[in-house]
Amino acid sequence: MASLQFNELAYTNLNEFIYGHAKKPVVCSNGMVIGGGTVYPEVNLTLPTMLINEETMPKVLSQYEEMIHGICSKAHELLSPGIIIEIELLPPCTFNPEWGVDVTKVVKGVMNEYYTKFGLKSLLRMTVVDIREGKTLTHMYKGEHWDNVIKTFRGCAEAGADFLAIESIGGKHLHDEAVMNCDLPRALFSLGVVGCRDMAALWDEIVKISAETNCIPSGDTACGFANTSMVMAHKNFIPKVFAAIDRVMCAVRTLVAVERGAIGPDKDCGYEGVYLKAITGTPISMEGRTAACAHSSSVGNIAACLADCWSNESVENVRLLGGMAPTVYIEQLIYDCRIMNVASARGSALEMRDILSESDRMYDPQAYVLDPGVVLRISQEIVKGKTHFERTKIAASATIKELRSAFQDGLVQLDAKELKYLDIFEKQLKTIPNDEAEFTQFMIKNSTLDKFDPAKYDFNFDAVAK
Amino acid sequence: MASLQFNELAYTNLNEFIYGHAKKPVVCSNGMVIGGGTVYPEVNLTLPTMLINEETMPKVLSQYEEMIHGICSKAHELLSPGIIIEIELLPPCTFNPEWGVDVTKVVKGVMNEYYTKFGLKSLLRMTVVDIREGKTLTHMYKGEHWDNVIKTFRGCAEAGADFLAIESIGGKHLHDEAVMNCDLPRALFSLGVVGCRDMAALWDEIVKISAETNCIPSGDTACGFANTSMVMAHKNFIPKVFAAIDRVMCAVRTLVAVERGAIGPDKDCGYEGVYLKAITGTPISMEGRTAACAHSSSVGNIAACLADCWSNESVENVRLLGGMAPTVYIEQLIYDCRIMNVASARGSALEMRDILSESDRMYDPQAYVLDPGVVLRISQEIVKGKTHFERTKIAASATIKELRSAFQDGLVQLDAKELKYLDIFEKQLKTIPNDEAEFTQFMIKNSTLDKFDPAKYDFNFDAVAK
Amino acid sequence: MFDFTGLSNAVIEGDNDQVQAKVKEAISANVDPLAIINQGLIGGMNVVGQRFKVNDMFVPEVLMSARSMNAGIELVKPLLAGGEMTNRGTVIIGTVKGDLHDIGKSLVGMMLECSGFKVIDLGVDISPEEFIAAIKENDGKILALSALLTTTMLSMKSTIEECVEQGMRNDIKVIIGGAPISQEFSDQIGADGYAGDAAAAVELVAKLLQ
Amino acid sequence: MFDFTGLSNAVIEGDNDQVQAKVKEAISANVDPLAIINQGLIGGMNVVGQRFKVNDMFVPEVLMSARSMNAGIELVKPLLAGGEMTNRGTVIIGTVKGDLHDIGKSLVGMMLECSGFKVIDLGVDISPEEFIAAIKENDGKILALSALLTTTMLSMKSTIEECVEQGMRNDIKVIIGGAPISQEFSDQIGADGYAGDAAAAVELVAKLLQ
Ligand SMILES: [Zn+2]
Ligand SMILES: [Zn+2]
Ligand SMILES: [Zn+2]
Repeated sequence: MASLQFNELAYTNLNEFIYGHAKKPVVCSNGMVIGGGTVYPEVNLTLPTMLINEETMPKVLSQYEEMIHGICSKAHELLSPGIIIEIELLPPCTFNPEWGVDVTKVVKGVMNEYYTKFGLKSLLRMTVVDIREGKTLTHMYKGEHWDNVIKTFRGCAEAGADFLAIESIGGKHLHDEAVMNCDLPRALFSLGVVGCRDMAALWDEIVKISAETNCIPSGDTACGFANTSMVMAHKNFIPKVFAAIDRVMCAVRTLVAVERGAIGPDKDCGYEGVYLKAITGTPISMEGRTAACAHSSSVGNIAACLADCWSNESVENVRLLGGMAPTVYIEQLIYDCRIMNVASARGSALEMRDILSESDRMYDPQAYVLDPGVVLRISQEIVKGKTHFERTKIAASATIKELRSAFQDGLVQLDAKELKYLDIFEKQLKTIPNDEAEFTQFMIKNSTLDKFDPAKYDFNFDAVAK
Repeated sequence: MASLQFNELAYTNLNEFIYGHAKKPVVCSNGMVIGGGTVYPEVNLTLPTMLINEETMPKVLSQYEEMIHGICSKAHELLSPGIIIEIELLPPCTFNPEWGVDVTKVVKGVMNEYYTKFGLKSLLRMTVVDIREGKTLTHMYKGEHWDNVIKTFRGCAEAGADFLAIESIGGKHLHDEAVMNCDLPRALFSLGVVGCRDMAALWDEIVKISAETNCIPSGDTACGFANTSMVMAHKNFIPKVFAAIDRVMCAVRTLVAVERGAIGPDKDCGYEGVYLKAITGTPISMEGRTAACAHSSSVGNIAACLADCWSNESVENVRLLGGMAPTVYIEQLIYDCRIMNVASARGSALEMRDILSESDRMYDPQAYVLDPGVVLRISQEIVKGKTHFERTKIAASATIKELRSAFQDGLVQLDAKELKYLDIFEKQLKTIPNDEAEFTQFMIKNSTLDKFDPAKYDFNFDAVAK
Repeated sequence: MFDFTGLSNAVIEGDNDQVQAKVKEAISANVDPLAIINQGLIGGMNVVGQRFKVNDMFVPEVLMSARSMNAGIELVKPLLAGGEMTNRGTVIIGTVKGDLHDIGKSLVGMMLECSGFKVIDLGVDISPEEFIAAIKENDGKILALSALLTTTMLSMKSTIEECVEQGMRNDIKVIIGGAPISQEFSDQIGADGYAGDAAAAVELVAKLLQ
Repeated sequence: MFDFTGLSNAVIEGDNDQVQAKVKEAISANVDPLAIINQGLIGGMNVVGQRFKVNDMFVPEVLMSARSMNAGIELVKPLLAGGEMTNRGTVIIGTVKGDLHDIGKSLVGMMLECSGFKVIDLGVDISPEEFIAAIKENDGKILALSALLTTTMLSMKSTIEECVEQGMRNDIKVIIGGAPISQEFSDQIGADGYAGDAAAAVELVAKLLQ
């Protein structure tokens, strides 16, 4: 399938690069426009402690029904101009596509009910879990795992999903190893070579299904990649600068979805979405302080600077004093969005954006690389690369350069250990040859089959060599 | 004891009436200044499902310890300039003052540990539960109930509490009846006559204990009063305008704490605190969107306009994906405060305040009466009253007038049923005589002893008649 | 046949005087006393219950209607033979030991009364023994327990256990509610059901008494 | 007496070449092979574990140290009589059935190895039967189960139940961890303990094996 080329940025003016507005807004059939000026809440929810199997499926479905009722009822009460609901399917609901379809039907049914009765506008993002790993995987693009992923996408789309999304994992095992060892070249191989190729194959299929089912191919996130680094850095297991560099490198991989036809909104947990927005103009979902229910964060406010949807990442259906947790979180998201949207209406959106950025930027390199100005500068470098490999490498070097000068200018705090690792990563980058084929050959030789088996990826070495 | 008189407002300039700044900041011994320019997070927490008794007390204490560890550790990690922790004691910990003292010791112990090890500044607000009700109550100011309340205050203060607070309930049963029947005169009697007298007696004692223990008498809230109305209105059980009027009437009662010597910060769940701040310059804690864990709200953002501390109201120690709920909520509060404080640092505090107000003001009369401009206007009327009775009556009539003109100007949405009740309440107010003694006599005659027993309050009818 | 519309409407309006006038009119017209109550008074009250449920009436209005209905019933009562008045079943309701929260529980009681159940409201801070005594004394069919604190909800469990010990667990259905309560907790402690609000409580009681 | 400081420091530095040089030096000096391992190599690794625990070292540094330690051990091994090498006990670790999360579990394994335990890491998506087989095969003393999904944590329960059925529950201590796991859940399913992070897991294992 044809691939779009993004060789210049969608934004040239920092003052246009802001939450709620995307250069290529996504216009939905119910009138909601993502990136058209309004930030919408996107609530994410999951099951409480319970098993999913044939027997428990009725209970599973009634859990989803209860959660969506609570959410829609609160959104109506608080006069939300519209909401997005994301369901990240759990593994059994992708291994058994019909279960994923049943979940979609139940969820969409309640959403439709609230639209009909109360006029509440809502959109459903179905995120299929990428089950292409584990002991029984035989191949990434054929066999049971692939077939179930594809069947689930099609089934969810036919059952009423508005957006299709995934957190794809091609090359993830290489990346896990890279994170544990802070091995930037290996991360680059995982993301810029293996991951980007996998994204192309996968997203061609998702875009095709979307076209056939009148659904919107929304986007991917590097959840299994940069978010692993983020969590590890948050626990002080690895340097924060690794996580920051890794985040920007992931942008090139996540961007492939759009190159193959995805149009957004990009998924919440992909903080690298800000780069996607800068380069392609695609609207994005982001998560920050109000996702503390799912994970602690060093980017609680700065993550909102460029958000077109604002999400809580994930919350279980447990009872809090104020009600069930998903209902509690849609309320918080709605109020968060009101602040941003009212600021826009008053002409203070830029000031609000800058407040959100200044809130966090200084304290963590992972926050610093989400600053809108920084995003535009680094993006400008990334698009100079001609291949995904080149772009990912540039992403890493440009981020290192940016962090170094930010530290010198007193714009970001980095302790001695972090600075030492900036040097280490710079040296690591220098060992990477300019020739992708040469690099690939080296990396494959130095990887075990359980981390990366080229055969399972139809990894055509000649194609790389070209 | 002497009573302070507040016959004019602490604020004459709307531009000075803003979050983080109070005319009479509270300077604490650890260097934190409440109302001195910085909004601090105030986290509130409670036990998960468990019994409190002699046997379970070790478990109870270890629950508190775990919660405070989680909170302090997160606050340190996120570089909070300081935090406030509020413990609302549960009934058994006031019925058994030594248990309340043990809780205080454990909590303060962990707070001290984080100050010593990491320099984390924190302040402890101990809120004693007002147990003066129930079948066994013999008298409001003597006997077992009163003695336990007083012992608990003293014990907590001696065990290290920085602030003493209470949500006192004198006259509450009258008010419950008033809410159920939307009976404004009865609410006025409960708040402006019985409640204010009870506050004076109770707060004289709390102020005395504070002076003797070098503790800060912080404040009271009308939680059992206006928050009952708020919850009832939120469920559409009573008109929202009742809850709005009731809220402003409660201000006169809550203010009595300051008249008797409390200096703040006033407690979070007393939204009427904004009137207290207007009239006395006392700093206040407020709760809004990030208290959705405890209750849904129509004032999620506007509640922050004038907040000097920002609270989550209450959250149980249950596990969410991102960690224990109290830890999750301190994170959210810290990020909320960063937004407000960074806006201040950038000179955008007023714009931020106005965004927060505009976010909610229009949609609910309860939100409208929290708008800073509205607060100053109504407060200006309230202070014209010479007695608590008069002031409470003025609070009601000024609020009705304000809501009516706001509706006419298109500044607040009120449906036909709400408007009808504005008329009803106006008529109810007109039936109230100007003479407090006459009014009191009438109300007592029309109340049953289970709702209000003058003897238990030492309610001296002659004193009223004077 | 007597037209009860006017009487029902007076109940819906909560117009005490009008209700009494219409009841007297019906009595003068020799209308069956039970019909006055069931079709006229309770008929009106059923509408009130429905309208409250869909947020079309406020609590004070419901209370006024209930008061006017009761005033009407008082006028008819002397004409009834003993024991002729029936209800849909007796509900014993109260807030459990250690908990002083009143209003939520009262609202549930009010709604149950509107729906034709007999309600014995024991108040707040009620021990298992007090609940048991009230069930016995009033031939209660439903025990409705309220709790608003995470630290008192376990008193619901003790109350249910007391029912078991007294050998009366099979004779009574136990329902629970309050802010910290969930269906899961209800299952855990072996209650017969959980209701999230007053309207749901009425439905639950009706279902359990079928 | 041989001075092990240089060797230990080389392990702490994760300097492979230096470790091998120092080990060879010690061997040439006829130092007791077990002392080279315990005092020199494992001694260094213990410092690494402590420093990691207080956030003074990163994971990649710990892994480098572990690799250099192992390289040193390989040099010494031929000098040891069979069975002479001991460890503090064997831990069987894995992510439970249906769950593919790998890294958290690997980190716990890494920290346990640093602390002198033998670790058998079965990987992810491990069935109760596979866990049981591994315990038997390796004489496991601790079974460490990981889960990151609310919908797979109940597999921990099935695994414990399988241990009971196989009559081996008393021979093994079961510890659990992962984002949705709490002490309460651990108590519920009858595990022997819960650890919130890798360092806590090491302490827990040490305590349970005392
Ligand atoms: Zn994700
Ligand atoms: Zn998500
Ligand atoms: Zn309160």
